[in-house]
Amino acid sequence: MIAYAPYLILLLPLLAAVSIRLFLYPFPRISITVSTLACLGSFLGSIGLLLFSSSMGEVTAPALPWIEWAGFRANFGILGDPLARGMAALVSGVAFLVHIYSIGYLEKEPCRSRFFAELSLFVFSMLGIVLADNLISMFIFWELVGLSSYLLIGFWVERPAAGAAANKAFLVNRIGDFGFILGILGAWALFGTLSFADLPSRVAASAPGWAVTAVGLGLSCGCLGKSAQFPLHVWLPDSMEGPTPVSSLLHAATMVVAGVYMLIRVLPILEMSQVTMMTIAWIGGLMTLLPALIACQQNDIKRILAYSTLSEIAYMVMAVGLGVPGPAMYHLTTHAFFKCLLFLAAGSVIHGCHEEQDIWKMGGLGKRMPFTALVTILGTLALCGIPPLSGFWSKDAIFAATAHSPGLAAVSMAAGFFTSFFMLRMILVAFGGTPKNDAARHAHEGSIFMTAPMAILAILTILGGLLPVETYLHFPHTEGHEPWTLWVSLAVALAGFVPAYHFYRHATQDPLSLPALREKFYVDEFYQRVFISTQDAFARLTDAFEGWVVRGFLVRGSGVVARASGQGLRLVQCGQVQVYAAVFILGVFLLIAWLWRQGVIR
Amino acid sequence: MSRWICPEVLLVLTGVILILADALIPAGKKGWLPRLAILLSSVLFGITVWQSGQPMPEAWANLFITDGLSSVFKPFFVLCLVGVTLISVRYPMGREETVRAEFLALPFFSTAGLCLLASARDFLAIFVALELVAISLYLLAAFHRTRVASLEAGMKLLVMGGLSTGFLVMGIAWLYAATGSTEFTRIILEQAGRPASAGLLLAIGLILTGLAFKIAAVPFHAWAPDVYEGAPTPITAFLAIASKAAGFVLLLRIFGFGAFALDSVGWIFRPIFLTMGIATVTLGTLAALPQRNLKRYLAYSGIAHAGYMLLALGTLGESGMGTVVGYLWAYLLATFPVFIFVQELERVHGSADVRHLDGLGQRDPGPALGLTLCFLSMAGLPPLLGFSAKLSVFTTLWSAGEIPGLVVGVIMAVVGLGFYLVPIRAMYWEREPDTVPAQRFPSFLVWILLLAGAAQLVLGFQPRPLVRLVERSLAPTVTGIPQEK
Amino acid sequence: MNFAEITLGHYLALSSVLFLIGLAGVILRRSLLIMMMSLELLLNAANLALVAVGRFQGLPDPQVAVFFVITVAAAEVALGLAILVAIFRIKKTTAADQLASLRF
Amino acid sequence: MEPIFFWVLAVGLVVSAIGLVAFRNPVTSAVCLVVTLVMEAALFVTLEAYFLAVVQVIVYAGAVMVLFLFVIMLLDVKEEARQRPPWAKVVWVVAIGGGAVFGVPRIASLFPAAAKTLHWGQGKGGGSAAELGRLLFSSYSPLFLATGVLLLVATVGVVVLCRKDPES
Amino acid sequence: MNLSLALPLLLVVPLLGVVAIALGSAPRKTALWASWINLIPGFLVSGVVLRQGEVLYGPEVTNLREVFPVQFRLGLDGLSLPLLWLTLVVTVAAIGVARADVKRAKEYFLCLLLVGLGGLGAFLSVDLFYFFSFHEVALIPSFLLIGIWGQGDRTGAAWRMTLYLVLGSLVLLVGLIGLVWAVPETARTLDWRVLTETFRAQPIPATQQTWLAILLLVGFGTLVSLVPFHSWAPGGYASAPAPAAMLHAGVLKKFGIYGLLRLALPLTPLGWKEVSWIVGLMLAGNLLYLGLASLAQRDFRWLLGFSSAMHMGTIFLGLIGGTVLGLGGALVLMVGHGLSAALGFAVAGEVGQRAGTTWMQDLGGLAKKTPKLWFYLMIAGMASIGLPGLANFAGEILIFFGAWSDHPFLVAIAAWGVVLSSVAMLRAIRSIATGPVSSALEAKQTGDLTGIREVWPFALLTALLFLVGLAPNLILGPARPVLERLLQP
Repeated sequence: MIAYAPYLILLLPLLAAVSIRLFLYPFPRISITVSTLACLGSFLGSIGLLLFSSSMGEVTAPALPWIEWAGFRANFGILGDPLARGMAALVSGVAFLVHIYSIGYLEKEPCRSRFFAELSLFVFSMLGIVLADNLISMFIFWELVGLSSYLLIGFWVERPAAGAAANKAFLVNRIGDFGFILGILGAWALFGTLSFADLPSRVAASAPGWAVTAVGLGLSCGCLGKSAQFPLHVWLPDSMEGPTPVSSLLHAATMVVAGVYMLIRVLPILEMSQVTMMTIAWIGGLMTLLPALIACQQNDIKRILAYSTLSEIAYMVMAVGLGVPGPAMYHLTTHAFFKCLLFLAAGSVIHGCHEEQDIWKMGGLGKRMPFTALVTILGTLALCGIPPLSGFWSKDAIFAATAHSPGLAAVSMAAGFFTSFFMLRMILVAFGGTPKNDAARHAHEGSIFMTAPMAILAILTILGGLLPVETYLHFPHTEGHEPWTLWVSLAVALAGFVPAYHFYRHATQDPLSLPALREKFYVDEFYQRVFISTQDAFARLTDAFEGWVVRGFLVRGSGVVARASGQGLRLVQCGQVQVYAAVFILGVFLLIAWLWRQGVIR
Repeated sequence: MSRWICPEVLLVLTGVILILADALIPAGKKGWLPRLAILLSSVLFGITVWQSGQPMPEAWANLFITDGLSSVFKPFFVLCLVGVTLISVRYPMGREETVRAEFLALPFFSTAGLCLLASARDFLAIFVALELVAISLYLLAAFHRTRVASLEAGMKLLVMGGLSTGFLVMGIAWLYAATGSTEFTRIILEQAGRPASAGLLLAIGLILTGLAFKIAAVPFHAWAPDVYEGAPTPITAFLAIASKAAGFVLLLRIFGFGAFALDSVGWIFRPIFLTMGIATVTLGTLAALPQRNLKRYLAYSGIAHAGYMLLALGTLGESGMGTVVGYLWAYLLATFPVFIFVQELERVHGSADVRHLDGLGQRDPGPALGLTLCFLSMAGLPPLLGFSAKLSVFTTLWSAGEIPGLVVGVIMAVVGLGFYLVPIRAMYWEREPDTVPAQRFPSFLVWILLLAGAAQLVLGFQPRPLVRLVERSLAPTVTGIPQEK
Repeated sequence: MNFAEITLGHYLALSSVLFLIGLAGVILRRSLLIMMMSLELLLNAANLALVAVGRFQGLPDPQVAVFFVITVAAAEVALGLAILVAIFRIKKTTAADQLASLRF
Repeated sequence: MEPIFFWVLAVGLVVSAIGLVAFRNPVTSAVCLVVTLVMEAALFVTLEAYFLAVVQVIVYAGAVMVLFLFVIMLLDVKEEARQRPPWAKVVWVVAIGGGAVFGVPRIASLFPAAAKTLHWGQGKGGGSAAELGRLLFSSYSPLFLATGVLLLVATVGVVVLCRKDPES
Repeated sequence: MNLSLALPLLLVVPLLGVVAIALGSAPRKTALWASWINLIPGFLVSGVVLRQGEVLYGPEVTNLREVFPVQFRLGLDGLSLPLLWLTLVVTVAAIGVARADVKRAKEYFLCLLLVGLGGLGAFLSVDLFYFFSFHEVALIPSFLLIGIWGQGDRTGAAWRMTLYLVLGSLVLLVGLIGLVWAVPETARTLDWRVLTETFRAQPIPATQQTWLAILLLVGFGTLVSLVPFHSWAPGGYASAPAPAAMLHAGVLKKFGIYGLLRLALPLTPLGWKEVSWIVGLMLAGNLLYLGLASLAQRDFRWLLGFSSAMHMGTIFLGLIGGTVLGLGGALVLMVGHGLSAALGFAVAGEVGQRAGTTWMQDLGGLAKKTPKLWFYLMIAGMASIGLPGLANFAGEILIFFGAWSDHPFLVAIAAWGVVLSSVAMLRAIRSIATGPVSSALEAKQTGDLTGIREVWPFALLTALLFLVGLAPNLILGPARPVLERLLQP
């Protein structure tokens, strides 16, 4: 029985979600307590797992049966390797902090129960992804994460924009999952197993070929969707319609990096094909730059952070593509801390400014919300990779990996420049200067529930670089730093601050206007025009065909024809007995003619 | 002597008794007459069932035979008679009330003719018996002489019947020319082992038209809708069921067991039957679609049913024969109750327009249910009796490899459901019941229709009794082998 | 065509011609009376064939058949005329095309 | 002699039959029918069916025709109005005529016995009342009975249909 | 006690309900009692099946030389067991959803019970005659249900559906006749168990198998609304009153697939292989054509109708996969689809009741106004788009894995179909549930589902969706021997 104990990590949030949904719905306080405690339990469990198993080796729990039938196994087991354990601790830890933060952030929301139920569901699903020991199970939780993300983005049900964003998030993810499931099927067909434990040996046994490439690309589609990489990145900025804790937890710290986590899990397959690896690396490389550019012209504080998130995840993806999962995980961890911190800070700002998200309507917040300003600056520095904050160490590890591919190095470092630029822009506009309106003038810090998590995260942001992530995860240690990447990247990052300071020191409105960037390179419009409109046009065409041709013409038509021929046949029945007689005689003649034609009468 | 107690004789005697009774019973007590008729017909039905394996008088043996087929169909015809009598007593005669006795008596004569037909084994006997039936029916169709429709129906039936009689007689004449005989066994003996002569085939063709007229097969069907509509409803029922069945019994006997069961003849006529079947099914079904008058509607429905039976018959195999027998019984059980209802509808509303069914489902759920089951059975929907009938038509066609017939049969069964659903729709959802004037139907109707519906269900769910009947009809001669003349 | 030797075929042909004329009468004439007369013609044509066949085949049976046919024909005519009279009482006409209230 | 009889009668029959169909006056038609029936009786004589010839004259030419004429007089049936346009009728006449021209000559070839020739007196009899009667009352007795019922029905029918309206 | 007697009892109980209603007892209460009580024999026979693998009732096949070898015989095995339960549960839920104050309540509940009865009989019959007949029993009640209590173009929909289904049934009938007549006359039988054995020992010639398979495919395919024989389905469901749509989309439609599993696969294996490319084309049509068409729907009922018909494509994929995995998936998906479609139509019915319309542009704000209903809407929607944890996902994943090796492209299409159906369903949920409360919903002043009295049918279906989704082995376990036998050459 004790062997099943690791499942408690997973099941506590689920139980919380279910019990809130079924029983505790009308009692927000109890709901919140249950949910938060469940998350705490998960966190403690994960930590326990982390500590316990680091001394005891890998922990695996007996599999829970789902389908084990006719040679097909899709059971759920817990994978106890360091990667999973570390990731579980990270996820539950951040989630716990966000829970705490949410208590303060949503104190006036009447539907708090639902929020926390959905949050618990998310924690459950996310931990499921992390702990799953095979691809099917991972896919299951992958989908559930998609669902919880959908629910949380659309939490404010009465806001049309929230609904649209939620749909977009779910659908784009589904498109990614389309590739993912095909990849899983392909992997199953090629290697005969879906278990992460068996995968390396099975993969090594099979010869690489186009099939392996296809499988690898298919699997990475899942990552493109969930981690919002090009071309499926469009949903993430929109998902900022959700409450800020959600953005912070799902769309910055944990969920979106699930793609990276998954890539690392299936790395044995990806590594078999150079094409796959290069594709992933370049998608990542380009995606470091593009969002950074876009973010330079955004005005919504959360969107700026969202684009920055895109960019940062792209670093991780690129690292995986370059075959260095260690730095990717390292950056994933530190990013979780500082990006979560940044989002929470942004939430604090928004909360303080009464749901105002436009940085140009804020201003002067540095004085009114000094703590928030402080942590924001800390987070920014970490994000930009300024030593000695955590971001510096992890980013540096990734840059080091690009040393051998100058192209990737160039784009990713350029991205660093723009990251510094837009982050400073945000800080200067939002926190510097003078308040632009009443809300900003009366801004104030949130309750202890909000500040405490931020404080904890700030500490982690500062010290996170010291975590021995790569060592702990048993990734092969990357070779010694190539100094040039270190210095160049640092220089570029610092250089980014200069123009930002120049342009936005005293700006009350944006001195730069670059429509292409403001409009996100028109990707959304492109999709809308090309794919969605086409699809809808086809849909309407199909429906019209179905309605007019199939139902209207063919089906109703055959009815009409039958009826009309009935009417026609009735005309013979004119009531004239002579006509009847004529028909009769005609019949006799026909009969005789038939016999004659048959040759029986000559 | 006991052989003379056969249905034919008793039927004629009963008819005469009824006419005489009308003359003898004093004017004030005429009310007994209908009850007497019902009683006598029911007793006759009992006797027929009881007598149904018994041979006929010796002197008749050259012309008439007693075998499985006749023993199954004589009760059929007498059962029809019982039904007709039952509704005849309620037929509104208006000023013609004084001749109610004749109206009741004439079907007895007609039924006697039908019973003779069921046994006939000689074309001359067929001719005479057929004319006995036909002449009674001309008269009965025109019986309600104050209604032009009735007279018109009688006249049309007479003209078309006369025409078909002409062909029949011509056919018989040519049959004499071709074979020298009209007796089935002799024709078979004469023709066995050699190809059929052209004259024989032509003669058969002409005789066939005479019979096709009886069953209202396309293109000899044109009279049916008009006559069915105009004739008094009991007579319509008689025409639609008994007279049609007689035609099929003759076809069965002639092409199935008797004179032309020879391959040399049968296989030439097989495509004719099938083509005629296809045409009949198609026309009957399609032309029924726009009908609003229930009697006409039933006429077309009857034509369609005749088509299905022709298709089964056209395969000229044992299973085809059995199918026709079973189908006829199923048709009787499903159609007769509807005719009973139609007459009550006419009594209440003055016409048989399908509009009068509006809202019936709520006003009178019992009859509506029974009627629905009967209509659906006619449509051939499982688990009702009609399904078994259609099923065996289809199986027959399949096992005979007659794919065109099968395809048309299937399609027309679908279209057919389309028109059988018309009255059902009218009963249940056409108009809201409160907008329809409340009219009560007599309570006996409820029971009859419910019983009929239950019969459809029970026999459909377990068609074994019908299968037994079919097996019996296919059995070889019950008494004696037909003797040489 | 052999004019000198009268065969059964001649009689049959003659009866067929009469039969066809009868058919024409049924189709072409609008008077119900004439239609009925034409029907009689049909039966008579058949009778002629029957009698001829009986003689040439040496059979007595066809003559019996003719006997029955005549009887039936008489009954039919009687009934037909009765119906006609009844119709005439109401409609004051014997034209077939006036008698088309039942249709379609 | 027989061919002459036959041809004369045949032509007469056809002509009078056409007359029956063609004349517009019902009385003329009826007269034509009488002529036809009588000529047919004469043909019966050439076919040695003497009894039937008599029956034909008595029953048909006598009873039935009287019935027809009686009804014609009773109803005072007028000449049939010409139909306009008569094309439909023309079509039918052509069709039936064509059928006759095409089909009738083939009749003889249909029956093996059709080419048989018999001279006067070679018939096997059967024309006599006695022989017919014997057959009617032995082999065909049930049919004879049935015919009786048939006539009963017809009688009842005529009475029912043509009786006086009780109320008028 | 002989537990096989419980089999006919399954049919007798609803029949008694019908009689009782006809004789005048309170319609809804009686129907509800009958459908609940019917679970008891359901449990009994399930126990037998789980223990013995099979339960049979009725005479052994005798008198094979009869003209018409019909035998009333019922049977239940691992394959029909899930469908039996699907029928029982959906019937309960449908009657639970039906309102007592509907007009002409007597006929209404009578028809509902009859539809359920037809489904039960069809799944239980071993004799082809009854197998076919019972399915048709449901036809006329459905016709009336749509015609009398339907909405929209109810008349057209009723006619279309009825005639279409009859056409399909008759084609099917011809196929069945062909099957039975392929047996030599001395051994002729209508018992499909015997037929299976006979044909295993002595297969039908290959070309004949192909023709029979085509007939069965067209016949059953029409009943399952396989493209291009589908056009009765969306409109029929859209116009039907909610309980009827639940029963029809949830239960009766499964008859076609059940029939193919029972007859086409084991009796005409070569023919089925031969036609499987046609099936592939057709199911691609279901997935893509109907999937696209469902995107363009503006009425929620129509959307449900289209998407319900669309998902049949995935089930067919399991059938042509040729692996026991695919068949198992098809079975699970049949159940899952049955439950989710029933839930969907139930929700649509409630929405229609409350808002007076199901036009999606007129709706909105359901989540705010009636959160419980929204919850079940989400469950139904998520189940139908294959969210893990719910039954449909288990079926789909099995089908995908089962069919992947033979038909990777079709699997890709099916997977894309999942995307398409997600688009349609999420759009629908968005416009129904989110945004400001619409005037239609506001004006009616109607509340959420109140109390257990209204919630239980929804909760029941939801619970089962979860149960099957989380433990598909409940279905797969007993079915495995049966399915494996189907695929044995």
